[in-house]
Amino acid sequence: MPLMVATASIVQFDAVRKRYGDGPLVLEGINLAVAPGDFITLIGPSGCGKSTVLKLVSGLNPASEGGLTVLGTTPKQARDRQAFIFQDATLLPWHTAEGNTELPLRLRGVTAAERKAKAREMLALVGLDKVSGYYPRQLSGGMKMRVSIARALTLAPELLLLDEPFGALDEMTRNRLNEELLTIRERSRFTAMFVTHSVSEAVFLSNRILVMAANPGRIHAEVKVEFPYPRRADLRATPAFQARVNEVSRLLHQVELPIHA
Amino acid sequence: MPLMVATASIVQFDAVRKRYGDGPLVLEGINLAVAPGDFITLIGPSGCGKSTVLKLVSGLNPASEGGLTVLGTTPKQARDRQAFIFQDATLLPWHTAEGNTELPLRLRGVTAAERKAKAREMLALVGLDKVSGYYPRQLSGGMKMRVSIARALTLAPELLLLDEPFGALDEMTRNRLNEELLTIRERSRFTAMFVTHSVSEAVFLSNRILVMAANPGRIHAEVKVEFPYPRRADLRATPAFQARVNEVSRLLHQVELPIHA
Amino acid sequence: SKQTAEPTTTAGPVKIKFQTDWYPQPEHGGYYQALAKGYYAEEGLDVEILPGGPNAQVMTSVAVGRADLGMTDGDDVIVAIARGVPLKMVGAEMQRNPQGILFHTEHPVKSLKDLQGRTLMAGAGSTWIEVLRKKVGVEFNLLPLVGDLARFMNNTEFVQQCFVTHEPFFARQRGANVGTILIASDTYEPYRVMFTSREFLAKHPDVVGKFIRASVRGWVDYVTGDPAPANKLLAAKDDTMTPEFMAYSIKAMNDYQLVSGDPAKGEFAGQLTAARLEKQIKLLQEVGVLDKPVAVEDVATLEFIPQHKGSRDQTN
Amino acid sequence: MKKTPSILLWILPVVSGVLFVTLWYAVRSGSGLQSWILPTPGEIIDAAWREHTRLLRAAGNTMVGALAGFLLAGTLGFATALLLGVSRSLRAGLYPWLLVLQMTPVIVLTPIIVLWAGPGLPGIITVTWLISFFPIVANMTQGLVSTDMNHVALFRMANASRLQEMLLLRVPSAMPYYLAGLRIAATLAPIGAIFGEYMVGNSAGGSGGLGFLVYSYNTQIKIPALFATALTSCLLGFIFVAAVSLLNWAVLHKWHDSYERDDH
Amino acid sequence: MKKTPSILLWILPVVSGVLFVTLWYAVRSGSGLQSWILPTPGEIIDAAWREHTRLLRAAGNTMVGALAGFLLAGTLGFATALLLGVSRSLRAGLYPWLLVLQMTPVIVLTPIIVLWAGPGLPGIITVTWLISFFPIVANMTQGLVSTDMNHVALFRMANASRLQEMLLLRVPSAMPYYLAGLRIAATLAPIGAIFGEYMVGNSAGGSGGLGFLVYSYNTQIKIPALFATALTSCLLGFIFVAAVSLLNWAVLHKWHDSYERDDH
Ligand SMILES: Nc1ncnc2c1ncn2[C@@H]1O[C@H](COP(=O)(O)OP(=O)(O)OP(=O)(O)O)[C@@H](O)[C@H]1O
Ligand SMILES: Nc1ncnc2c1ncn2[C@@H]1O[C@H](COP(=O)(O)OP(=O)(O)OP(=O)(O)O)[C@@H](O)[C@H]1O
Ligand SMILES: [Mg+2]
Ligand SMILES: [Mg+2]
Repeated sequence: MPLMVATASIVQFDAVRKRYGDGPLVLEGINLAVAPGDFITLIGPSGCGKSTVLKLVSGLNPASEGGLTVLGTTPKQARDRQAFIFQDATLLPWHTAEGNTELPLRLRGVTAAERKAKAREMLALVGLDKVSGYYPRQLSGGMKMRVSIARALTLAPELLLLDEPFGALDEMTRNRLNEELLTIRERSRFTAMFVTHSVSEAVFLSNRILVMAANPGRIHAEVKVEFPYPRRADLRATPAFQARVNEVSRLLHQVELPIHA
Repeated sequence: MPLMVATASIVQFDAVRKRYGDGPLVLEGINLAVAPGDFITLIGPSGCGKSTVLKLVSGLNPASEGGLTVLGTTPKQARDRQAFIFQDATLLPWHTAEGNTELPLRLRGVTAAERKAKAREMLALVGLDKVSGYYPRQLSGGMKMRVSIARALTLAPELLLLDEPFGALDEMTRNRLNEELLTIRERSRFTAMFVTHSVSEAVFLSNRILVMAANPGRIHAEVKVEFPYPRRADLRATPAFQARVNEVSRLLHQVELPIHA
Repeated sequence: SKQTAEPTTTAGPVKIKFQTDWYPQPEHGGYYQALAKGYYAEEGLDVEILPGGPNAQVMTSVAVGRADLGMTDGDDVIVAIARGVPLKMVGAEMQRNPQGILFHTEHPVKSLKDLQGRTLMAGAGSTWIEVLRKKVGVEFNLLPLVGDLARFMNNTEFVQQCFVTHEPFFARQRGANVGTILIASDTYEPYRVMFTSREFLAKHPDVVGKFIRASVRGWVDYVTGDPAPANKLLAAKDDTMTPEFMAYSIKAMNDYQLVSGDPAKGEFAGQLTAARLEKQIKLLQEVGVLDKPVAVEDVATLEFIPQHKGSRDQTN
Repeated sequence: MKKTPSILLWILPVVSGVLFVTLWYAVRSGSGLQSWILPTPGEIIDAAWREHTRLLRAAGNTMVGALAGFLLAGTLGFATALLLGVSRSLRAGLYPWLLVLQMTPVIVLTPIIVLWAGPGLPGIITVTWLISFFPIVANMTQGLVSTDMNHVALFRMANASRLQEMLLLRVPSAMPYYLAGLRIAATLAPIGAIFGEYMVGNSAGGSGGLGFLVYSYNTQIKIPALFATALTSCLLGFIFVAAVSLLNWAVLHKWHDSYERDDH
Repeated sequence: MKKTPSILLWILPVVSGVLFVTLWYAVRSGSGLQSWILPTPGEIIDAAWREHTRLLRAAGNTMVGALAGFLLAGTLGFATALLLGVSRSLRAGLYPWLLVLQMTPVIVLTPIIVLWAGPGLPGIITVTWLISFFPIVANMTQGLVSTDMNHVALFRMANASRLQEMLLLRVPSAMPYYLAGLRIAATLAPIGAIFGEYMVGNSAGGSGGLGFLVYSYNTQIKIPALFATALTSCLLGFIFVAAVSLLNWAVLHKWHDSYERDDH
């Protein structure tokens, strides 16, 4: 495991353990240092604790044991410099797609005109400019998720937490949004913690991939992906890319086999 | 488009059009005959109307125009012979995983002991036997979806509608459940209409793949996948399999490009 | 409607129910005295006195046969009968209604005319209010009567409806200097009456007669003799009732000649006269409470009214 | 809920109305009840017509108290629930006293109300408010604490202030609860005002409302007129209920599941 | 909602209680109010002690009526809401008449209640029921129509009968609404019974309840005792509210967001 100097880390886990209430141990001895500019992907079997890791970083749930600092402070205090794309779209049913998208800006007191412009821009980015006036119940599953992505991107966070944001999208849209995400990152240089079940997505986006194992959740192995940013779509076709994909898949096999044995 | 004799079809669309309320046209001129034993996959860009097609078949929403028969009768009357796995897990928050799983059996008046046994069996199949007493809010995203799959499988429907059931799952679990699904199908011989964003999943499971285009939603092309059932996991590694995957991907490119242009 | 009275042919007392208009209080003392001293038993009656309350529905109770006889304000019974409730008055309980005006002596009400322009707490819709407005010609501001004396106690200009036999005692006990004036006057002389349903009257005139006789006897005994037997019963029903209060109440009944009436005018306990009823009906019509006339014979029967001498004899 | 043709929604109350009136007449004739216990609908309408000037004037007076009390309950109930919703500590400290306020019989408070608010209209408004306040508070508070925790997490992550979380999240999501409370209050407002007229009302300047009429008709045993007064009070109530239903529609129909038609 | 240490939840009502009592004394001395308008808490407790046998006996009597009326309202309210929830047509046909029942001043119905239910306890129970019934119906009905349409779709697909949809889906998901209605009814039950004692009660056989005491303390100007009676009525109410809170916890804590602690 890489261990960086704590002060330089964006996120620092030291022997973190987590259980919900008096339930079983969900995370065991997590040690992790996320450096500025890292794009870290968590990948692993369903229920292994990926979402939980992101929730600890966001401060939505506290760690049960161990030390955790985010952006040099506590998770909760670092909140105004983070954004979180939840596993569920979590749209407010009484706002339209546009109203939902501009919500974080509204909470920050941005003027109506400015946030409307920004919301429209982000909705266009995710291909939803035509349905900005739809209420959530009128949107398809993938459309809802895209609104939620647009919403998180209206902010310019230093740390972006993404929990399977592209899971409900078709491959084309998914790939395109992958590329958009990296483009935005070129501009605003955020650090990312990302959860996905798609190995190729993980390899395309990240510089570090953490393969997690379950029962209790723990980091099984780390894979470094050294392709330089900015990455272009044609990277996916290279043998080096495929090699990384195979490596991660092999690691996943190791952690997954015991569960369903 | 293949056109079979109506009486033999499990599902028969004749020039079906759909709009919600007075909104824009969502589905245009859908013609489709699903034969007994078909495993049909709908694939296409987000918002193209895949979920809508399944909802029409289920009778949850009525077609605006055109003729639609399901299992030789109206969609609503055919309901006791169908099961639907929704895009969202749609678990009842006041029931445990087990309570949610046995719900359809309970609605059919199956005895407590019998449905408990069945629920446990299905939960074990999706790898959730250890958490059968958890409430939905204690489950991870993928776990919720697996409960929902287990729930649908407790019934032995003639027609199974599946709306991205495996989208929130890791590849291993997903592959394993794909295989389980085909195994169950060997036993109970249901006809399936399936929505996914994964081309390889589509090819592995289906005998027919419908590639849909959006704005308005329509069937762009159909790909037949003639690999005989039962299919084994190692099918995925064959060149023939890869060829089908490439064919479907190419068709998807055709329908997707215009949208984000 | 079912009647509880059985034909008197069988041995043993006749069971009847008598409905009062309020919780047990000295204003019902005569009935309890008759009960305690065995006057009802002497007549062969087994009387159950049903207590009332703020919404006692006395007339309804009697009309539908839940009780056999009842008591309440005379003009209410007249109005009810005029509106078709099948009742009939059979005797007077008091010659005058104890209803009065309670005032602080700092701002006295010497005659009803003094109410002009003042704020009065009283039961809206009461006949006497219409009489004051339309016959006496005083105008005042009306507050609904809730039953609390707190506002009265807090404000010496406040005047409120009361029973002269009741509220003044408690107000004085709390240190207020209060006076009362009876609402009944030469213009308006309401009885408090006993009544029964027409059906019961037709079936059991004998029972009615016996009940009236024993009740009037009880009343006379209660206000002139030793009230202890009735008071004991009352205190058992409501333990907030003190001997001092009951003594006060009885004294007020005597001071205002409520039960006995004014002998100078030929009045006596239990009496109802056709002339006074006639006058009352006319008055009710004049002030608009009654919209059509009603005959005295229809509202009351005088056949059970005890003779003055007779009632005095009984008390001896 | 199956879709019902909207014409049925107009016809059914009429049908049930006809049934109701028939039943009424049946009860009257079957049970031997008389006019002074249960007047027939015909007698009531007769009386309403005869007394209509008086009834209308009284209804106008009562309406003023009912409306003011209702609006006060609606706004103060909303505000109080916000206060209670802000923190568990405030809830723990304040809720018991609200309960005490709600559960103290009004008659005990009457002298204080008259003293502080004054008799007549101010007192009537206070009583109406007292009676319709708590259902709103109780419902709105339940609504505020029932917010979807995923939405709360969203606001927490956006670093929303306590106030923003309250106003932009909890309040909108509590709307169905608030409106159900408001609907209860709407039915309570006219009877609250009538009760208030009973307790602290005052007939000065012809300001007697339906409460006065109820009292007088009752004492004077004008039973059909009494029922006509009750009818008038119901009609007042229907105005309030209709207003709340309209508000309910305006606030919820675009997004809430209670307005979701499954068939488009 | 931030997590509050549970000790605070016990201390805060005490603190607010102390504040309340202090305020009370301040109002008393500051405003020159007298004991017969606003007795001090000390005087009230004194009176409560002096009158405790009487109060307890009366409270017992009132409790019987309140409890029976409350249970009746809780069950009939539930059943009625089910009926209303079954179809829009039934709702359209029945709801207006329920509103009429709720909005008719009780005094108008008193003679009928006395006639049909009988005076004393049966009448008191009827009045209590009348008063606490509608909040339950209104809330539960709103709850039944607010069911998540995705869940309804699930039931439709499973070919659930109307009854199953009602009992296994709509009813459980309406529980937070029902319980909020029950909580309102809990506060209404004791004052409803007291009001009922006023309207249709009698003190026969020593069955005088708190309503009777309110009346007699009032005429006897025993104001501290009157407030002690109000206090007793509040205590009765707290028993009901506590019972509902317990029920609320039992039904909801495992799954409902109102019991979700964000910190584990
Ligand atoms: N609120 C909670 N209370 C109790 N247990 C919980 C809670 N949330 C999650 N868990 C448990 O913690 C474990 C990890 O959950 P988590 O959501 O982190 O998984 P995940 O890796 O994100 O899975 P998925 O890929 O399915 O979303 C699971 O076993 C789950 O049951
Ligand atoms: N209830 C509704 N009211 C109005 N419009 C709707 C409704 N449901 C869906 N739509 C619209 O119908 C179109 C198709 O939606 P549908 O859910 O069928 O898409 P989908 O193919 O399943 O997409 P995804 O892959 O994102 O789930 C979308 O444009 C959506 O906005
Ligand atoms: Mg997760
Ligand atoms: Mg979909």
